[in-house]
Amino acid sequence: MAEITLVEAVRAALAHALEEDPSVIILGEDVGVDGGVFRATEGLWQRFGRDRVRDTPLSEAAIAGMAVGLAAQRFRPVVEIQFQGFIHPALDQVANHAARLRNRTRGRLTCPMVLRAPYGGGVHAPEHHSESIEAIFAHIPGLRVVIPSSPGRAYGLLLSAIRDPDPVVFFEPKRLYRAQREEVALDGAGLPLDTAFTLREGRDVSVITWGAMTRECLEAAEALAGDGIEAEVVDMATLKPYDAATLLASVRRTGRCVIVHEAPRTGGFGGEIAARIAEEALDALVAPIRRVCPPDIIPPLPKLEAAYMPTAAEICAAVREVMAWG
Amino acid sequence: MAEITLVEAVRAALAHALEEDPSVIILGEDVGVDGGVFRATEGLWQRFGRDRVRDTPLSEAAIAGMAVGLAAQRFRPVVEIQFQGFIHPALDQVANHAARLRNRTRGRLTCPMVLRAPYGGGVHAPEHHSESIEAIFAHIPGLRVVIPSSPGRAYGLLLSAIRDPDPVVFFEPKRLYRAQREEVALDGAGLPLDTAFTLREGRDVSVITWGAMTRECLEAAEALAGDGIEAEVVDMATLKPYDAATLLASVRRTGRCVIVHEAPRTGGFGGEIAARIAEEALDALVAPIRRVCPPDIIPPLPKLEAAYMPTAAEICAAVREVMAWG
Amino acid sequence: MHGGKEDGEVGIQPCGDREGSDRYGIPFSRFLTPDGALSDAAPGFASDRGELAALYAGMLRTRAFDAKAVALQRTGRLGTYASSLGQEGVSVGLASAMRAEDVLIPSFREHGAQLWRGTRMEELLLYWGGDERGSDFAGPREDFPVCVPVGTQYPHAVGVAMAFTLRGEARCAVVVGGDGSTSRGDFHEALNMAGVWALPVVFLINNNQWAISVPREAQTAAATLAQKAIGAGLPGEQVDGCDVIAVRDAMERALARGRAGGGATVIECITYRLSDHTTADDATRYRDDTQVSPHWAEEPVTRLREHLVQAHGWTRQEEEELRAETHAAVEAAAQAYLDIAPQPVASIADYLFETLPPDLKAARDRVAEGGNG
Amino acid sequence: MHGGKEDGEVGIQPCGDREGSDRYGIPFSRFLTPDGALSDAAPGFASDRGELAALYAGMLRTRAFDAKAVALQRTGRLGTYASSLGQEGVSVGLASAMRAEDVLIPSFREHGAQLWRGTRMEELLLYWGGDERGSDFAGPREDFPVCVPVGTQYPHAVGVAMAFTLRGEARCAVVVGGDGSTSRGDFHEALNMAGVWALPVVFLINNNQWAISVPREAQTAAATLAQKAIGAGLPGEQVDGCDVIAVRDAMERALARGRAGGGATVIECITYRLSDHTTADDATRYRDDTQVSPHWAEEPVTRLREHLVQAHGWTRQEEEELRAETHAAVEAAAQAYLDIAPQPVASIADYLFETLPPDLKAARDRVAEGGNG
Ligand SMILES: Cc1ncc(C[n+]2csc(CCOP(=O)(O)OP(=O)(O)O)c2C)c(N)n1
Ligand SMILES: Cc1ncc(C[n+]2csc(CCOP(=O)(O)OP(=O)(O)O)c2C)c(N)n1
Ligand SMILES: [Mg+2]
Ligand SMILES: [Mg+2]
Repeated sequence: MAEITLVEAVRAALAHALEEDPSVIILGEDVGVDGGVFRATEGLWQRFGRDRVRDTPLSEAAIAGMAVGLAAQRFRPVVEIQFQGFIHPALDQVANHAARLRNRTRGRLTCPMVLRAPYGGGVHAPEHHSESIEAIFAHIPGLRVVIPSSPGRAYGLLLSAIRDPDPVVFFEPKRLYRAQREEVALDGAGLPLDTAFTLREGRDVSVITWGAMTRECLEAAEALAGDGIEAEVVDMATLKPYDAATLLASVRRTGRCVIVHEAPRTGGFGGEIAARIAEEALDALVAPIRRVCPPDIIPPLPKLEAAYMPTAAEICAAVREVMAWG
Repeated sequence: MAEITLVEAVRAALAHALEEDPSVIILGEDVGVDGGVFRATEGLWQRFGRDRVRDTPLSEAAIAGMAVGLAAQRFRPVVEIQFQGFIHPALDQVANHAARLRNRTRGRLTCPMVLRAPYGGGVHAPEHHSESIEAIFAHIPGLRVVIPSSPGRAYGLLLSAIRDPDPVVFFEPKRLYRAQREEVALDGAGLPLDTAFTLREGRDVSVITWGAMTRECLEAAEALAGDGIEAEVVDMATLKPYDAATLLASVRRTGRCVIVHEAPRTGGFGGEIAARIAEEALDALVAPIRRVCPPDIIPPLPKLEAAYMPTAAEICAAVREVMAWG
Repeated sequence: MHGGKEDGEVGIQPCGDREGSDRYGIPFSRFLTPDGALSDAAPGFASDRGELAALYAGMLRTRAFDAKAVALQRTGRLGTYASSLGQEGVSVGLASAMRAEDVLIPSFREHGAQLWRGTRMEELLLYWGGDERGSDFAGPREDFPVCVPVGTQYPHAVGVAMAFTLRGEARCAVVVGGDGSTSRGDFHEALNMAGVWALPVVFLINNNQWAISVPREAQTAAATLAQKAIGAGLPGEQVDGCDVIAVRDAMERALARGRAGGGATVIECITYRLSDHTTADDATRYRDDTQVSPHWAEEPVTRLREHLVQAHGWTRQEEEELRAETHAAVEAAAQAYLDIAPQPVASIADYLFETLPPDLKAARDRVAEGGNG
Repeated sequence: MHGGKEDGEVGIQPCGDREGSDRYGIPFSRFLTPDGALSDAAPGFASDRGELAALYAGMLRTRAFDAKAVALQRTGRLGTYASSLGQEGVSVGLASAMRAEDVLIPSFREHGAQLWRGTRMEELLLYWGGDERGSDFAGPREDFPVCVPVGTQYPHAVGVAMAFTLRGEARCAVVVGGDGSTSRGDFHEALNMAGVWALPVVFLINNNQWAISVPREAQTAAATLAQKAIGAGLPGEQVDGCDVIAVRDAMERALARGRAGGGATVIECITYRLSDHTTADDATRYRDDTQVSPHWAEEPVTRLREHLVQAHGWTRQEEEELRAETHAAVEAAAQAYLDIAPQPVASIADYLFETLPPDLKAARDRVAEGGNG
């Protein structure tokens, strides 16, 4: 057991995967000697060598496309896109090739690749460095979208993502990279994909979230508990395919739902969650659903970022509002 | 007044815009002498010349990026991406530049560009030619997403999109390009953006849709009317920013909602619609919301395409199901 | 390094005294002239009657397959189809130089190469007929399926070649695209990556002079497409793509270099698209017959036949037998294609993941029962 | 066109007998040597004391601005910042050749060029301090703001230049990017488009040898970055980027060509990133001081000062006055920046559209009241 941060957990999972499976290779900008701009790959190049951990030219489209070629050749490339805001050129390869290769060839060629990228705001980063566009990926058929929210889940989910026979995008909340230390057994055990994690149980309201917002939600739940409101906090963890059973069971129990994400509202993945509830658990709802998320604006530069990111206080307010119903 | 098809309406709107505003220019692959692979720009190159209507190299990223440069220089580029399935490389420029230029520069530079692309299935097209990924664009702050569903709306909405001072993506349902003729006054009158169109009024259920699915929905409504079920059919037309007032008023009146789109379910824009209702009109709902859309699969090649596209029969079934409630 | 300013325009220095296509040092090769004469400098295989007859048969088959596919499309029994009429020399030339263990990453117009490598005609028809099973061909199992989004295939070759290198295998990735595809960023990113890592890739550009309606000269100001290699530090060369011998020779050299660890090569094959872009296109909208017809005098099939007749006594009987065989094979394949039982509807979901997640499994089962997912 | 096979390796023919960077005919120019000696071939402006003093002042100001910005970042009063230490010759050289009506499309490291063109120091600090108003500079109103997604700026220049051409204006678009940015597809797509339409664009590559931790030789196998022009049919050349005279001269020629309808040019300026990549980077993780220190002997500011002293009797007093002035200006700007009142919170929504749609208007008003949108 080691007390580690989320980014250290990512690194430990990568090291374990490199160790256990010679077909795993790591590629990306600055992942080599520099160890990645967030140090997620620190020491791996030194330990595993250039054939396993390789700096690429500055070519996001080709990085993703090359990974498809490697994966079709039975390697398991784990590629890093330095920031999610720079992932757009890779989308073509992800949507049109990686996510389709198995289906297009009826299983003849497959694409066991992982595309990692730090995402999200709250760290006073430069322009284009605070994006949270998981919803775009969660709409792509054939793709898995996984977002860890703690060191333990980062370790276990990343290992499972790498071992998965199909393509996974793995978005790491950079705000949590060093926010918290946790005991994690570095034993190579994966955590199940496609599974939500109930981070806190509660009978009154379901707070559904993922990524960095889990912290704000837990903080809000703590505060609400002081007022006798028991919020259940569910970390979806895998957005596609998502764990509808856990989601719906929670909402059926509580009858109330607040969804929290840091992506802008319209077209955010909160819509999917709300829709699913409105389809399959409407009868259980005693209050309207609430989404706590930024309006449809561009992540502001640091000076005004605080006005953008959802806070525990806002989550509390939304919960109190839905508690006033029914 | 002329009896024209949707693609003819697009062409008429483009011609009108070229005529009325010298800053309008058309760019894209094969938009020149060939008149576009769907003939949307037929005759325009001959009439307006190469400075106004220009074939580009096969470079989707640069086509979009060049349009940003032109727009910043006060031109109004109307660029065509040949099929929506090939739009991914343009997304970087759309999301990271076009949609942000005004905000980034606090209004100093603006981006009045339109990016047109035919989208959707049902025409037995080759691989990668049947995509319906409007939801991805509708999640981008600073962007307008407009989808016409009839010759008249194509004409009026495209003119308004071109005249709009901000960037618009304009997705044309290729299945409807020649499906229907309609009298359209080619008088240069625009139709309002950000506004839903109620295509058929009805008191029993709100059927919310856009693009090519409006036809299936109207067909379903017709069939349902035979059984005494009065379905209201609302064409959202602009998905971002969308007309929540019309949507919510309809659902408040009917108490039931079926959402229909041809994009795969998870993360589709139907989620947003459902979420909005669950937030703001939950009390009016007497039945669960239903989404009629394909499952999370890749648009199949033509032989199995029929099993993918939602049909009027499926819409009827969903409506009957929600009618059984409350 | 020189420290001064040039007189007059400073820019790229023309090298040597040659004009035009090889101004920047891009060699061009052709061994077989349009009238069927073979240069002395031709490679060894070009004097082997059997080899030439095989290449000829491969091209003839490609042409017959194309014609049949277009006919099937015209009669509603195939989807949109991209003919390779006039470009058979490229397809057959490139494939004939490859080894079975090499991997082909084709565009959507390399039927001839796919057939040469063992994909069956009925499989190709199945794909173009709109059935995913067509890409599950029994033939070269590691070859990529047809690539429709133009240019996106190039990075795949980088990955495939890197896999070979990592495993220490002497194999090459061969990726094919058109003149239009060279304007895509992916092309350059892939070239650059293959260059910097010295990977065994052959980038073969089938320059048929058109990208739908956009002619080669509206695609780029570069005098040759092969010179796009220079920016990636790669060797680039041009060959006459209507000369199957030159294509195969250039490919053999590039493959040998790749296998020997010498890295990637760009080969531009100059040919001409004699057909419409696809069956959905009408090329008369943007080019005249007068533009097209001179190119018929250069096309690769007749050219090689002329040479076979002139140099190897290819007989009318041989010709007729080959045509009859080819015809029979194509007809049999078309029939086999038409006879293939439809795939089960549920297969629209079956191959999304190795194991279907619950929601998708449920949707699949609903679809299987004829419902909406 | 030659019809035969070359002996030995067939590929790109080296042209001329020069080795290395100009093997494909890429000229290199430098007028001012590291020890301050000026070549006879130098352009006219290089003998004008006033011109040189202005260039020197511009570089000195850039360096002082950089140092202040880094200091502000280190003390928590600025966000992540990208210093241009050692590259002032590129920024000032390129900007000094431009006319006011040309348009600059910068990367994120061309502070010197932005300042020369009239963007104020406090405006740049505002941007790097995390305030959008910094990109609403009063200076060159049509210049683009800093571009963070590497390489995405290049296509903008194509559009800007096309606008000039369509309006018949004799203006140029100047777009700047780093060595790393040349690996991006956008770069090539933009070059190609500018080439085929003969647009007035200058593509200036600030080759500082590093893309964060990735050295130039791991970025591409091309011997020069300038030769990436060849694939687009454009002229490409290299200059010593630590020689502000050479940079300005190459720019002047390229701009004149562009204005005269001669099309686009690629200029690679060879320089060296003496600083960390940004204030968020620690370059000692991936490069030794022994690698860096030789480059201090080549840096552009001292080099020009040496020349001013040697050839133009630049005095200690002039130097001290200039330094004092520069220091005062930078300090004043920093203070002005720190004194700027915060923007209203609602401005996070105010500039999304010319007219805010209802939902956004409502969200804006909620934000203005301190709530969540
Ligand atoms: C990315 C992308 N953009 C556009 C298209 C539509 N399209 C199909 S083929 C083609 C022209 C391709 O030209 P070229 O690369 O020369 O290949 P050719 O068709 O001549 O074989 C175009 C524009 C596409 N398939 N993919
Ligand atoms: C598309 C994209 N990918 C990655 C990054 C992260 N990043 C910022 S600067 C940089 C290196 C750029 O190198 P170069 O082009 O040589 O410019 P320099 O920093 O040396 O000025 C990287 C990888 C980015 N900003 N954009
Ligand atoms: Mg072509
Ligand atoms: Mg650099």
